[in-house]
Amino acid sequence: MRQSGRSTDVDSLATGLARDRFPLLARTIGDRPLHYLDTAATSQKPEAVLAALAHFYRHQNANVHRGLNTLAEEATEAYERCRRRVAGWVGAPDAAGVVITRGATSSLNLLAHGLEHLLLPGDEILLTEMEHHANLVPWQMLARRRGLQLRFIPVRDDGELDLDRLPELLGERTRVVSLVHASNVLGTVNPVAEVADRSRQRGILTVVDAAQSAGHLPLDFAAVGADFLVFSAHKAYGPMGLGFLVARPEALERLEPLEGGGEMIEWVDLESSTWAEVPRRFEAGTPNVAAAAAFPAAIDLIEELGAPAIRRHEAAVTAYALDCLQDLGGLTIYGPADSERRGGLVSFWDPLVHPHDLSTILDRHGVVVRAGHHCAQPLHRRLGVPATTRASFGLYTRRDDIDALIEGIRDARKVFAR
Amino acid sequence: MRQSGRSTDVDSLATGLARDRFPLLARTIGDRPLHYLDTAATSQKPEAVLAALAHFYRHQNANVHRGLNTLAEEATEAYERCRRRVAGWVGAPDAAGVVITRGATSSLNLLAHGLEHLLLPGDEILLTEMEHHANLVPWQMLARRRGLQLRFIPVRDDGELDLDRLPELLGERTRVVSLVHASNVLGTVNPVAEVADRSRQRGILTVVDAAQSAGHLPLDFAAVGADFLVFSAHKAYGPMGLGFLVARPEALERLEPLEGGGEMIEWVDLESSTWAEVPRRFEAGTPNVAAAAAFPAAIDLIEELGAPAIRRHEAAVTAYALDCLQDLGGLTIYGPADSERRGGLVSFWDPLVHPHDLSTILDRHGVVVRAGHHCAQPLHRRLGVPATTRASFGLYTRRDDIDALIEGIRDARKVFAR
Amino acid sequence: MTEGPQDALYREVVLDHHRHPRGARPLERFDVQASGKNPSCGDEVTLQVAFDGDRIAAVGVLSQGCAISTSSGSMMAELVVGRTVEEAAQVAERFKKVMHGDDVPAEVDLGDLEALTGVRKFPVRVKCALLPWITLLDAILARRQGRAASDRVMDVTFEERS
Amino acid sequence: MTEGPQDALYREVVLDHHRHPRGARPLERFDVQASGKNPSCGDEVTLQVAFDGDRIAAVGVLSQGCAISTSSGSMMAELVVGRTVEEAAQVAERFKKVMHGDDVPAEVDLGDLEALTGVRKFPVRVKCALLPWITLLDAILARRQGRAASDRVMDVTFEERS
Ligand SMILES: Cc1ncc(COP(=O)(O)O)c(C=O)c1O
Ligand SMILES: Cc1ncc(COP(=O)(O)O)c(C=O)c1O
Repeated sequence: MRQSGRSTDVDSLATGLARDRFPLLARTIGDRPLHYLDTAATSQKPEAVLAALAHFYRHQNANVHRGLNTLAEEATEAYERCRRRVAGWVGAPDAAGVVITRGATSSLNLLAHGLEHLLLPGDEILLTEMEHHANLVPWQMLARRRGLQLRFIPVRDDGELDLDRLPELLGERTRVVSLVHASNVLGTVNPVAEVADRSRQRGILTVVDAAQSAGHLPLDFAAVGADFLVFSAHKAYGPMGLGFLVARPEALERLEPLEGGGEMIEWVDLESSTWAEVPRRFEAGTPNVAAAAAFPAAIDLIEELGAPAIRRHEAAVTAYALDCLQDLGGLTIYGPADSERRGGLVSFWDPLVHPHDLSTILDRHGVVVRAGHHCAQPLHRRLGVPATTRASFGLYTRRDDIDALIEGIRDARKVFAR
Repeated sequence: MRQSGRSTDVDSLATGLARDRFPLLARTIGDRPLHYLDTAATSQKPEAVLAALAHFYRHQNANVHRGLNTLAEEATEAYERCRRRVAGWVGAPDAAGVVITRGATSSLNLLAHGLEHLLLPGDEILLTEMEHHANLVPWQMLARRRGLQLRFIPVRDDGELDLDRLPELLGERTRVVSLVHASNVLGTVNPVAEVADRSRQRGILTVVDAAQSAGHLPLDFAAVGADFLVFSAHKAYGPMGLGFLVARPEALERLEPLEGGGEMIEWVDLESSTWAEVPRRFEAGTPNVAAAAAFPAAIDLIEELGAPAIRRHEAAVTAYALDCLQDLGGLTIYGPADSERRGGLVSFWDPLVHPHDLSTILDRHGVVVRAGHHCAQPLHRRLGVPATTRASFGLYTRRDDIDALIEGIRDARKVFAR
Repeated sequence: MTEGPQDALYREVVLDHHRHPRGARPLERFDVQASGKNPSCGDEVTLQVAFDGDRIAAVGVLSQGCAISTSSGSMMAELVVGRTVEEAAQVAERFKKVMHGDDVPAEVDLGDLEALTGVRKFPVRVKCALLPWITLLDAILARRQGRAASDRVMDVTFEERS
Repeated sequence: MTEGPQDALYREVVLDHHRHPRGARPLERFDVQASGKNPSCGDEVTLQVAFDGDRIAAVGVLSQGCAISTSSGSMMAELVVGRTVEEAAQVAERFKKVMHGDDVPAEVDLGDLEALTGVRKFPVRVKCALLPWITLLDAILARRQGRAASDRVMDVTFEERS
C-alpha cells in the first residue's frame, strides 16, 4: 500500500536539499545534464568537504600521534576530532569506542577476524538473505577457518525479513547476529533494535551494517542497542578511504586486532609485542588523516539540514519514484511498497530491457544508475533475476532526476520495441 | 668516512627542488617560517596532487568497476590508470601484479596473512633488527598463529646489516625474507637485490619494504628481483590512505585474500564464494578511488625531476646535515657515515637534551622533526637509547631548513646549559 | 518529455540480431560444448559446436543476457559457420583486439560485428560483446586438446588481452 | 644565527627541578613501589612511597626521561611529602584536570607545577608531565588495596580522564 507519492510532495522534492553545494552535480554527460542516481554506490561530496580536504593538505598535513610539534598536533587534533564528531553524531557513548577504518568492508573484516578467538567449531552466525557481500563473505571466510555454521533470516516476498523465524534461528549455538540496517537492493529498513534486543537477551552479539543508513536515516547507536555498528564515510557525503567501527570500548576490548604495525602497539620486542589501548589497537599504520579531517564537514551539513528532514526528503523522492515507475507498467519493483518502510532507493527489473542495456541507454540521457547484482548475488538468486537496475537517492536528488530516469526508460523501451 | 658535504653542494641545495609547488611549505609556525624535516613520517603534497584530488571529486566521483555509465567508467579508468602508472614507474612487469591497498602497513598484513597457508609449524621467517613495526608485528602475529620461528639479520655498529651472517640465517626452514629497503631510523640503504638473489637461489620468497625508498631512491622492481614490494603513496608525495603491493601476477596467485567483500568475488552463494582474478581478489570493498586518481600527479613530478636528480639532491642535503651535526659536537649520529650509502634522513641522540625536549624547542623555531622510537623499538634497544631525534628530507628540503635545525639545537643546548 | 538521443549502439542491426538471434537452438549432434559466464552481470552463454574435419559445421548459441551479448552471439553464428577453425579463431582474435582498442589493420572486415564497437567506452559491456567469442576460442581449444567440454568465468578488470 | 625564541615552557623553575631533582634517590624503607612507563617516548618513573599512617612520609622519585617528566616528578616530591594521602590525591587529580584543559577553580594552587601547563598544546608531552602523578595515584591505590607494588603503561591517545 502506497502511503505517500506525487500528492504528498514535500517542498524539497522540486529542488533537492542543498543541491548547489555539490559541485559535481553541475557536470554534463555528453550534452545532457547529469542526473546522478547512484548515491547508494557512493555519494557526491559537498564543497565544504572538498575545502576541508584541501585545507588539511595545504595547512596541516602531518602524520598523527607520534609528533611533538605544532603541525603534528594539529593533524592529530583533526583526526581525533573526527572520532569525537562521529561518536556524537551516531550516539556512541564514548569516542574511545570509535575505530577509524578505511570503510565498512574493512570494519566488517576487522570484526570477523577480531571475534574469531571467541568462537568454537559448531558455533553459529546468523545473517540475512539480503546481505551485501561485505557482510557475508567475511563471515564465510571465518566460518571456514573456524568450522562455524552460517544461518540466514529469510527474505519474504514483500522484501521484509521473516522475523517469525527468529526464535528458531537464534539457537543455542548462535554467537553473532549481523544484519544490514537498510538494504542496498530492496531498500528495506530492518528493525535492527528489535533484533538486537532479542539477541542481547540470549547473550548474542549484534552487528549492524549501517553502510546505507549513515547519512540517510537518523542513526542512534545507543538506541539501537547493537554491540557493533559499521559504515563508510563515502556513502554519507564524506571522502573515500574512510570508515568506522562503532562500539562500546568494553566491546572493543574483546576483539583481537587484525592488522599489526605502527601505532597499534605498546611495547615491541623482536619476538613479540603488546597492544595499545582501544581503539588505537585496531588502527595499525598511517591512517587516512586527510579524510578524517574532512568528514566532519559532511556531518556538519547533515546536522545543519537535520537527519529527519533528510529522511523526509529521501522518502518523498522514493515515493515519487515508486509512483512513476509503477505508472510505467510492466516492471517488477522490489522491496516494501511503502516508502516509509524503505531507504532512498528503488531496484527493479524490466522484462523488456536487460538492466545492462537499460543503464547504457540511460547514460545517453545523462542518467547514472547501477545495473547488476549490487554485490548481493544471493539476494538476486532469491529474487529470481540475474541483475536489477537500481536508482538511489541522496539529499540532493530532485524530481527532475526521476523524470529523466522515467524518460530514459521510455526511450529504452522504444529502442527495444522497434 | 664522509665523502660529500658542504663542499660538494649540488645546485639544488640552496633552493630545494620544485619547492614552490608545495603549498604547505609556505606556512608558518608561530612567527617562524616552517622548516619541515619530517618527510619520512609523511611527505608534503604538490599542488598538482591536490588539484587531481579536487578534480576527481568535482568531475569524476563514482564507485568503480560495477558501473555501466560514463561517470563510473571515468572513475574506473582513473583508478586503473594509477595501477598502470605505478607498474610502469616501479618497473613491475605487469599492472595485474599491482594490488592497490590503503598503505604499506596494510600491504604487509595482506602478505603475512596471504602466505599463511603456505607455511608449516617450524618454518622460519627472516627479518632484520632494523625493521619498522609494520614489517615486524604482522610477522610476529603470523608466527604466533602458525608456530613459526622469526630470525633476524643483526645490525652492525656502523648501521649496516651484517650480511656475513646471511648464510647461516638462511636455513633449511627459511621460507620468507622480509627486509626494509631504506631504514626509517638509520637511513641505511640495504642491498636488497643481493639478499633477494641469495634467497631466490634457495627458493625463499623475498619481501622488500620500500616505504622509505619509493619516491626517494630510484626503484626498479624487476632489477631488485624480489617477489613482493610494498610502499605507501603518502610518503612519496601522494595522498594518504593509499598504498601498493607489487608482485608478479603469478606470485599474487599464491596468496589467500585477507579481506572479503564486494569486488573481490566471482560467484557468491550464501554458504561459500569463489574469488575474482588477481589483483581484484585483494581489493575488497570500495577502494580509495580519489587517492588513486591523484597519485599519478606525484609520479609525474618525480619523473619530471628525475629519480636520479632527486636522489642526488637528497644525498646532498643529507651530507650537509651530517656535516653540520658533526660540527656541533657531542652528538651520537646513527647510520652509515657516507651519505651515498643512506637515504635522506639523519637520526641522532644528544646527551644534553632529551629528544622530546629538543623537538619541543625546535617547534618554537618552526622546525618540525620527529622524536621517539620511530616505530622501531627493537632497533632503539639495539642502539641503547630510548628515543632519537630524526630529521628527514624530501626533494623540497633546502639548506636553510638544516641551518634552522642546527640553530634550534644550539638554542636548546643553551636552554639546558643555563 | 523530449525524444531520447539517437542511440549509436543499439542500431537496427544489433537489435535485429537480439530479436531474432541466429543459431539460437540446441544442436542434435555436436562435438564440443563450451560455456562462459560473466559474473558481474549474470550474462551466460553456452556454445555447442559441430565440426566437419577442420571446418565449423554448425553452432548452437544458447544465450542469456543483455542485447549486446545475445546479438554478438548471433553475429558469431552467422560469421563462423562454414569457416575453418583457423579462420574463426582469427575473427575472434581480431574482434578482441578491436574491442580492446588496439590498432587493427583497416582491411579487417568484421561484418555486422562493427556495429558493436560502440561499447568500447564501457569495459563491462566489452565483456558482454566478447563473451560468446572467448567462449568460442575455448571451444576451439577444447577441440584441439580432444576435450568435449569447457567452462569459463570472465573477469571484469583483467581479461586475457593476449 | 639569531637568538632563539624565549621559551615559555622551559622556564628557570622547570630547568632547576630538572637539573636538581628533589627526592631523586632510592628510599631505604618504603611501603609501596609503583612504576609507570610511556612507551611512546621511553619515559619511565619508579616511585617509592613511605607512609606514616595516613600521611606520605617520604618519596623516592627515580625518573628516566625528558625534562618535563623529571621536573614534574621533582615538583611532586616537594608538594606531597608531609601531606595526607587524600590531599596528595587531590593535587594529582587537579593537575590532571588542568593538563587536560578542563575548567578548574582559579583558587587551586599547584605551586611550581603551574610552570608545566605550557605543554598542554602537545598531548604527548602532557603524558610526560602526568606520568609521575598517575604513578602516584597508582601507589595510593596499591596502598589502599594492601598491595606493595604496581605497574602501568600509559597510552597516548585515550588516557584515563576520569
Ligand atoms: C620503513 C617503513 N615501513 C613501513 C612503514 C609504514 O607505512 P604506513 O604507516 O604508511 O603504512 C613506514 C612508515 O612509517 C616505514 O618508515
Ligand atoms: C549494505 C552495504 N554494506 C556494505 C557495503 C560496503 O561498503 P564499502 O564498499 O564502502 O566498504 C555497502 C556498499 O557497497 C553496502 O551497500
